[in-house]
Amino acid sequence: MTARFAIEGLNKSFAAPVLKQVSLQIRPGSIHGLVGENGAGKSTLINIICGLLAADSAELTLDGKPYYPMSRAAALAEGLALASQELSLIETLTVEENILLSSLPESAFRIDRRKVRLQAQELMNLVGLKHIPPQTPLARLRLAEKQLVELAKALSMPTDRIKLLILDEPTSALTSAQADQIHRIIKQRADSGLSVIYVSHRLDDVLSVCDTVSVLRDGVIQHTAPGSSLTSDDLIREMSGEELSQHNDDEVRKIGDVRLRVERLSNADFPEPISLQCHRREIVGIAGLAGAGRSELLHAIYGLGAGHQGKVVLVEPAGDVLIDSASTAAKNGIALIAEDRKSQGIFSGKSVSLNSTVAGLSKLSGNLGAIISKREQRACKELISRLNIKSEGPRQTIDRLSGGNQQKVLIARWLQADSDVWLLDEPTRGVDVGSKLAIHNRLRELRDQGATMLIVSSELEELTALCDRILVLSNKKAVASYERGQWSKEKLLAAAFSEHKGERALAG
Amino acid sequence: MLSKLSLLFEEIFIVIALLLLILFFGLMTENFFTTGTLRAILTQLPALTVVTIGMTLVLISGGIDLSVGSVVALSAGVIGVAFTVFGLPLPVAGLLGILAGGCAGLVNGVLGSYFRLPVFIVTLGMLEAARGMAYLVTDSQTVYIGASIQALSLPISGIGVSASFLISLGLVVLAQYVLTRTVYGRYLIAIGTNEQAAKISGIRTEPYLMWVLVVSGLLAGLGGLMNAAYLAASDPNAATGLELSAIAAAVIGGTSLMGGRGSIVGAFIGVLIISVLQNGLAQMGVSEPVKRLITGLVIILAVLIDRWRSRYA
Amino acid sequence: MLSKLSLLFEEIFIVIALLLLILFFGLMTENFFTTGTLRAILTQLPALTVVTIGMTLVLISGGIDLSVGSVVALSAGVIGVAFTVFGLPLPVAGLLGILAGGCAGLVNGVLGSYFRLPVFIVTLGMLEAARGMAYLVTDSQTVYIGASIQALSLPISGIGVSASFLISLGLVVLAQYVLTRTVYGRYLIAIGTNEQAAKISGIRTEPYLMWVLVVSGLLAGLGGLMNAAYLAASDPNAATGLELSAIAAAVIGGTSLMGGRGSIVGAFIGVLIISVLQNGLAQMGVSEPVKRLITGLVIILAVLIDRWRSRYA
Amino acid sequence: GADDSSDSSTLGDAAAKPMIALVMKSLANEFFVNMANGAEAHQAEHGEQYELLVNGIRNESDLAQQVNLVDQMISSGVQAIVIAPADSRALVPALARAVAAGIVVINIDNRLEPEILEEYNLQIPFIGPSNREGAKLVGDYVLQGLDDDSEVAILEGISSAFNSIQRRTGFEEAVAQANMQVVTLQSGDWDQTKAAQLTSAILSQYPGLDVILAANDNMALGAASAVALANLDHKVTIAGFDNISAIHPLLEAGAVAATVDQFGEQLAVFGIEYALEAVASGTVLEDRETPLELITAASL
Ligand SMILES: Nc1ncnc2c1ncn2[C@@H]1O[C@H](COP(=O)(O)OP(=O)(O)OP(=O)(O)O)[C@@H](O)[C@H]1O
Ligand SMILES: Nc1ncnc2c1ncn2[C@@H]1O[C@H](COP(=O)(O)OP(=O)(O)OP(=O)(O)O)[C@@H](O)[C@H]1O
Ligand SMILES: [Mg+2]
Ligand SMILES: [Mg+2]
Repeated sequence: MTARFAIEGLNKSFAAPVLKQVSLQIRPGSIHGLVGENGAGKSTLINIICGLLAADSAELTLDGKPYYPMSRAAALAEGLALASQELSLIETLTVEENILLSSLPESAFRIDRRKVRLQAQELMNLVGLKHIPPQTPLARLRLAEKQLVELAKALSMPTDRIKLLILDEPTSALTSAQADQIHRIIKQRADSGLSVIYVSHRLDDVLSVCDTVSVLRDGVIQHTAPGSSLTSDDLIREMSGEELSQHNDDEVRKIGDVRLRVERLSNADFPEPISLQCHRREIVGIAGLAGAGRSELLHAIYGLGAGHQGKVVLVEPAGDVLIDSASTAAKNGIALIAEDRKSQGIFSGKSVSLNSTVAGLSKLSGNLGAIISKREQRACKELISRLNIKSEGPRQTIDRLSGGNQQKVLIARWLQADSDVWLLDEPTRGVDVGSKLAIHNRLRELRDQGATMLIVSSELEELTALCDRILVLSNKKAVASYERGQWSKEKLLAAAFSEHKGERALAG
Repeated sequence: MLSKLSLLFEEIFIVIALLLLILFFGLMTENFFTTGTLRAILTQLPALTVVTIGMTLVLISGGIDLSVGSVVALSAGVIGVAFTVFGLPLPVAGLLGILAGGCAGLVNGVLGSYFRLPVFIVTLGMLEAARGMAYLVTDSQTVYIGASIQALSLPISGIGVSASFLISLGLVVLAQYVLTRTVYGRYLIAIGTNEQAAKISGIRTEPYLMWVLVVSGLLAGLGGLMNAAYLAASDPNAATGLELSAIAAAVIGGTSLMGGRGSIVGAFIGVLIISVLQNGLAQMGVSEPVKRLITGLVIILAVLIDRWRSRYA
Repeated sequence: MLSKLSLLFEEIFIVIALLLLILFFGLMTENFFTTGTLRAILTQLPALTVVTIGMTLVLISGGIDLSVGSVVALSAGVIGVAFTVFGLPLPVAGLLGILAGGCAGLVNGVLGSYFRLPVFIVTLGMLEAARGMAYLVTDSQTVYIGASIQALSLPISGIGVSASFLISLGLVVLAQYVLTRTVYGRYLIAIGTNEQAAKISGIRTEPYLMWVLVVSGLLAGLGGLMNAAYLAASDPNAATGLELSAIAAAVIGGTSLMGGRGSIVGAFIGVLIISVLQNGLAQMGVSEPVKRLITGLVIILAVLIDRWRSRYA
Repeated sequence: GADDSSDSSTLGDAAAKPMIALVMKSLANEFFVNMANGAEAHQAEHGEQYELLVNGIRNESDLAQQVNLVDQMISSGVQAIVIAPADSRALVPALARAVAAGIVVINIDNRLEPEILEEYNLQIPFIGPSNREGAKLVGDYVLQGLDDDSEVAILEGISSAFNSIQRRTGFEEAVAQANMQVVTLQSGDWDQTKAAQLTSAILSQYPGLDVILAANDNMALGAASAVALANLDHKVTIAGFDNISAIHPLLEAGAVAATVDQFGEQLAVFGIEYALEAVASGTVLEDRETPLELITAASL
């Protein structure tokens, strides 16, 4: 069978080579998985295919004809649909406009609003966004919803024009139920002849969805094989070149004294007051469906936003400290890693060094706030090696790091600030399996040194692997709390659904 | 229906600001509520209006155009000289003036879009260069054109408003339509909000970023024609500082300087606020220092009122 | 060591632009390479330099300060009146002027930071209001202060440069140090790059955004003192349009209008370019139109040359 | 304000007490401020005879704004407009509208171009000094007794402004008559700082410069400060124009040699008195030239 799309001998270097002699064949109707560690070059490869970057050398063929896209617009015209890792959405436009942006239906010089609504609504129903009015401004959506909009956007191209659908980590912010729905759609499309490239760090998903999987390591294709012949251990071995063992601490551990007290905290979005206590050497997980209010709870605890009632108290040996703003929180050793890395995390265009030290600068400065650059350099280098951040060094701009490595920089930022209360919102979103385990181990280490943690994650496995206790939020209410050993996946899910009447679309 | 109501609501606070201002002057001066005042405001509006339309579009695309004032003068100068020195018929002279504005816009656009120079600086350079050219073509003298060109500025009998005013109103409607109802408008907003995301969505951003500056140049050229029609002369010093008035009008009307957000109708209301303010202050006859103080306060108050919009809408 | 070299490299293209400009004027005029020229440039630099320092800091924080020109005039007016009408000693009068600038900056800062109004508009309002106040305090008249204040502008014997110049140079070094080597500077850069991320990193953004405008106001106040010292008089019409020169100098020197990026040393080189340009054109004695054209071209060329930096550095 | 409006709510009252509009150039400029002050003082004394509305433009070169002002004055129903036009041509059509509306128009300070007045078939009396003669007067005074090979620089105002052209011409006539050379002529935009910067540059290009003729006192002040800072070994003679108060200390100290007074305060008053007469009599009056006086240290 001839390939729908083929790459032969593709090379690309930035400062250093990123892709080396990459060759790939994608058959019609095949879902081709692409996995690899953070920074392996997956997104770079995809950007080249989509006309966003130029390769140094390559032979690309689409349906047997040479294909060299000069721009994204040219690639689009050839039928290459993309759901980008870094979301290509426009905050000031509505959901429907975003979905159909590349091909807004027109009649007589104007946008045909009725058609837009019909087409968008259909796609939104498909991806599980039925509950959102199509005219909602995109800025009002949560990250997970945005990711679904990005998917709907990629699927908006008419079936007769679309030749290749490329999905770069399309489910990284979704719950597993949402992800399953997406996978069903993709399989359906593939059955009717569409070719798909699917990039993800969720290896089980890759194995269950893809018929062929390629592993990229350091810019080289290590291995291409049918999905059914592989296990996730095989993939991990190929990706990292070594064995990894997931370790689940099953025993119930002894936790320390109370460290953080949340007392009847509520705000406008959060009418039901929530109370909560976290201890030293404890990891508390927060589970819930998309939109359950998990991110908002973390933000409220951290003192962000306005109109809060109730209080958040940090228990210190010297006396309680009231947390009423983000800066008091940070000053007293609380860390927040927000969910949306791009808009709330990184300082784009700035060095890894600035990004990793900005929260802990006082430790690097002497009198009158003067920064001692030797200390700064040393601290940054240490962080890079401690977290195994793949970069050219402290002076590289953070935008040029792969997504997963940017996430590590954010963790480094708070490590450097010596935080001991950690509020983590999807801390391993877009992080490869190896790094994820490394981050988990890092978090356990911190916990053993006495840190307190609150972790929001859409992956129940991540919570069950790490947490001592899991709190379940449902529709902005705390509905249940389970200690290690008491929980089961069924119980957690049932609790998560308990307050969401009639919103089953979210679960699929 | 609902979307139209909410659109009205978006502008409501700024309309309230305008009404308050009118009320204030009505109380403070004797002859504010006369047709004379209305007429004075209507004849002076068009030039600022068309320039502000261009400015608003540029701001929405994420840029800025500091050169509009000088381009108005250049265009007026070209028209004056083409008519009086070269003896070309007025319509041809007018077209040449508009085209001169378009050329200035083209240079801005090419440098800002394809050469990727910061638009602020490119148009700042053009602010100087176009003014220099305006002096050159007019030999630094006011060129008297004559009553014939004033036809554009004089009320058309039966309608009661001038051709200039009708044209500028038509352009407001057209630009608002293009912005809200056509693909070009949506793309402009998309590019202004997040150029990278727009690129990933397959929009070729360069042509849009170039064209929006060309359009601003053309509209400034038209502004020059209207200015010349108003004065019956072309003044090489005309419209100094006009860029700040146009930006103020746009921002008062809800346009964001960060790009991606804006409304032509809002900007037009901003123009009305500025005109009413100028007229009212002149009729009150307060001293220059007080005029300055009040103008500053009103500008700040207008955005303060507008702030409520984002809070309650 | 390496980091210092690369810092130099960052500015190298803009230094080349400056040298080319000097070379050009050296070839075009007879007496450009004389101590007289150097002296002329050095006496007129300080006011623009201190104002540009403030502007650069504000731009780095993601804001803009359009009021600096009017604030310079206000401060000069306060100094002139305090000295001549109220008979206060010059140091006290000078301090009052600087404080007047600080107050204007405080109003800008509070409205822009705590009330979250767009800084562009707030400072545009202040541009009008401060000019109005400058007219009020001076009664719209030029106030002659006398030779005593010129001491600040006269070369100190033995050193050969004026106190004004030394102060402005010292402030360049200080501001560059604060920006690159202290926590405050780092925070300013962080806030200008991504305010939301800065907040989450535990930085209180409001005080920084307020203070940077206060500093800009104080520096504009100092600029007023220097302007008065230069003229031996305070002119309520002084420094009209200075904001654009200051922004141009900052941007030529590599500061981004989008916030988060900038260099004080670069901005100072920008100031040098503007001063050399003005002085050279005056020495050539070309006509006003040609002056404008050349100024526009040089501004655009300077950023064009600077563009190579991002390509090759 | 509230009382006034109830007072003049009937047309009869308003007609009994005419409203006169004084339309100026920049009210931020001392010369025009004085003019306005003179007018206001006059009105305060003769409050029973007329009401006064004073307006100026922000920026001396902003013609459109002044045209606007004229239109606004027409709409506020004034009986007479006394105007110092920012441009001698461009204001004519607007003033024609005023005349057509039955308003008496008096031209002060800057003469409207007769050709264009004719085209509009208008007769607008002009009251004011001759800027050209004033410039010649001060030029003659400062150049007398200097060597023939003296180098002269002229700082003009905004090059397209009528006054600036007139004064420049007067200066040039004086220089030609004294058989000297204008080495450079540049525009300082009426601005003090700009004039100082220009002067510094001119002095380094022409270190032997002897005379600076500045088209207004602000620029003369700027030139004087630049000369003081330039550390020269010879004297530079400076002339100004307008006789603003800040120039007096410099005249006394000899840093500025002379300036010209055009009696700006009375200029507007003359205009207003003419206007009142014309409103009362309904006839159009003749032009009239007002006096000029050379001011030197001796005459202070
Ligand atoms: N514009 C750029 N300039 C320099 N280096 C870059 C640039 N873009 C990417 N890189 C580098 O190329 C490598 C591959 O990055 P890429 O984004 O393709 O990784 P990825 O496989 O998608 O990782 P992730 O799973 O984290 O998304 C990384 O080391 C990254 O630092
Ligand atoms: N209606 C809304 N309009 C605007 N922003 C919203 C809205 N709802 C939620 N958000 C924002 O979206 C973010 C996430 O919301 P929330 O906490 O409800 O979701 P979550 O439980 O964390 O689920 P997810 O897994 O989707 O993040 C928060 O920062 C919140 O402020
Ligand atoms: Mg990637
Ligand atoms: Mg969340």
